[in-house]
Amino acid sequence: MSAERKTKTIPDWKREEVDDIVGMLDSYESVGIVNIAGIPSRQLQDMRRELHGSAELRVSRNTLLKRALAEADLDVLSEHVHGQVGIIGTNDNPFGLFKTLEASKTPAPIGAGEIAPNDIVIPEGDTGVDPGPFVGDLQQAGAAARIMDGSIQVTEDSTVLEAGEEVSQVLANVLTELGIEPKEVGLDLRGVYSDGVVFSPEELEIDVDEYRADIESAVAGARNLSVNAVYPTAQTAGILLGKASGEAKALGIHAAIESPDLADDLVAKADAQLRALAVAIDDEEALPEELRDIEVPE
Amino acid sequence: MEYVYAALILHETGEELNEDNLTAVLESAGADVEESRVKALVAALEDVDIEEAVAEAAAVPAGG
Amino acid sequence: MEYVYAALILHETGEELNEDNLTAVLESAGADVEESRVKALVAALEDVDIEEAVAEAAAVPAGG
Amino acid sequence: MEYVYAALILHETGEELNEDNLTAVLESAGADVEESRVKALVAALEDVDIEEAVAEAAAVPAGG
Amino acid sequence: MEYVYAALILHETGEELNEDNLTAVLESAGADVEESRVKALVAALEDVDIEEAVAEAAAVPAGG
Amino acid sequence: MEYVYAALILHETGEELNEDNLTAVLESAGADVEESRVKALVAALEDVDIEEAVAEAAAVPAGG
Amino acid sequence: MEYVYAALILHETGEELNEDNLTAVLESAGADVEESRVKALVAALEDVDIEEAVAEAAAVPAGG
Repeated sequence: MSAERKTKTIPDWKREEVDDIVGMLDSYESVGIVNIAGIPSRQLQDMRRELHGSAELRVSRNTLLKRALAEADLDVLSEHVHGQVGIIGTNDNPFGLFKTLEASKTPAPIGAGEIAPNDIVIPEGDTGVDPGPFVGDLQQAGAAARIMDGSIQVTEDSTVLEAGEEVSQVLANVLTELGIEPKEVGLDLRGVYSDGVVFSPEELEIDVDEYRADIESAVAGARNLSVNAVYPTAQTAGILLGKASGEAKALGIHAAIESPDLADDLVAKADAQLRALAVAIDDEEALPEELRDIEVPE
Repeated sequence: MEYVYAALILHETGEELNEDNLTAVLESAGADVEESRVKALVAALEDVDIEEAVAEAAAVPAGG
Repeated sequence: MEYVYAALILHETGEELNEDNLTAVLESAGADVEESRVKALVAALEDVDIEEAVAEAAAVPAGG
Repeated sequence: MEYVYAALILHETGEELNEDNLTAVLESAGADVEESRVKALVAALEDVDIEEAVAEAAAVPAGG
Repeated sequence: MEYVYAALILHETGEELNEDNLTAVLESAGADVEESRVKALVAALEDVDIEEAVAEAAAVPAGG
Repeated sequence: MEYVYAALILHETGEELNEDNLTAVLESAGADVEESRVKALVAALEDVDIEEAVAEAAAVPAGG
Repeated sequence: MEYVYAALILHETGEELNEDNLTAVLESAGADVEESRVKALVAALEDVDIEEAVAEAAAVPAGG
């Protein structure tokens, strides 16, 4: 079924809508499909406003989205169009888009019967709730709780539900009472197309700490190479000088070279040897007063 | 690590750390550049203070 | 340090560590390449096992 | 390391740390002097306070 | 320390560690060479494995 | 302390560590030698591996 | 180290630290005394406050 024929069979408003979406798809470097299920429309408006300038969000009927994707040669994204979704476009790169969307997510309460998206933990600490039946609710929900100092306290971080499990009525009540909002609500990226490649959200999640660690180890490795290969740079010349002078000093002390620069160290070394030998001598009578009872260094 | 080294070169020369520049450095070294890795690196480095990471690396001897 | 990074990129990509390649990498990063420093680097690395030299911790002055 | 040792000798004797003096010291010791390495060393040491670098190393305990 | 540095240079270049060579290196660096110190240095280093003594410096943990 | 240093000298020169030798060294340095202390030291060192004991001190960082 | 030990013995017995005394102590211990090392040591210790050098070394925590 060619787009040509379809064009003639759909009403004008749909035609315009599709053309609009195609225009949007064409105007961005990266376009993706986001899941918007469960986001109240007011919050969706807020998010759209927040994204303004970095990304554009558009919601339409799924049939029209699919048609637009087909016309823009983006069929590869069609598989993500199901349920309540939107199209997002940006000139940022997909990793940046993912980061932006994750950052815009807000915590939300979870209700009874919902599936936990991640482990739910009730943290250790004073709940601030007066002693009463709530301590029993906490315990029933799986938290280590007791009454202490006139209030209900959670005695250790307690994982009360694991990701994928269903929230019970008791737990939902407890979480509400404690103000714990375990859900992250926001635009959930299902897939992004950019420069010929479709990225899944898993691929887009960047571990910044890992990159930081990589940089540090790259810098350290380069410095090592510079020093070990004796290729001085502005950053490593000082280290090389220090290394060379340390080597000279080690040689001088080892060989007991009579140099004014080493005299202090040689005297110190002789003294250290004297003390070391004294430590090895069991008979106190054999030692002068100052060398008795020397603590054996750890 | 060539991607990270490329980023560090650009950092030293003061050039912008963007996809085009990274790709250029890597290609000049004969690397098969994976666009997605370049993209990921650029995005990741937006959140990394390279100056600070370099200073920190300098303070600690690299593991032997 | 960009010269050292350039050497490390070439080492990673498996390209030969010679003056031309080093210069190409540095120029691609917008560096003002000094021929003598490139030459010195090639000379310094001639008999060096880069893998090993990178892994071996260099002495760091206190308070570095 | 002979290049670095040569720099330190000049520092100790109070002679200027330039290419000619470094080359002279190295040649007197029978070294095959590479001009580029001499140049690179002089350039790298330009902004380094040798006194300080040596003192810092001395603060680190020297092996016996 | 210039005497010790001079010894280390000769060790690196593989030249013999004798009075003449030490004196030549020190003079090339503009030092006022004291014959007795040169003699003493040669004597002190006679039975010393310089490689090993220097390696001891490397074995010292680098300050943080 | 001079008694113990005298023992260390004899250890270095390879002379036997006996009462006569210790006394000779101490007297050469102008010390008033106490026979009983010399005896006690010789006896005490009989069971000591001086090389080993001293080597431990070598691990002691020399003050900078 | 026998030269240094000999110097410290003289320091302990309060005798003057000169070439003759050092030589006497070393010879009494059967050492082959090298005049140049004796000279160099006396010169090197000229400006050293031995008491202080020992005290400073003691202040450094002794490594095991």
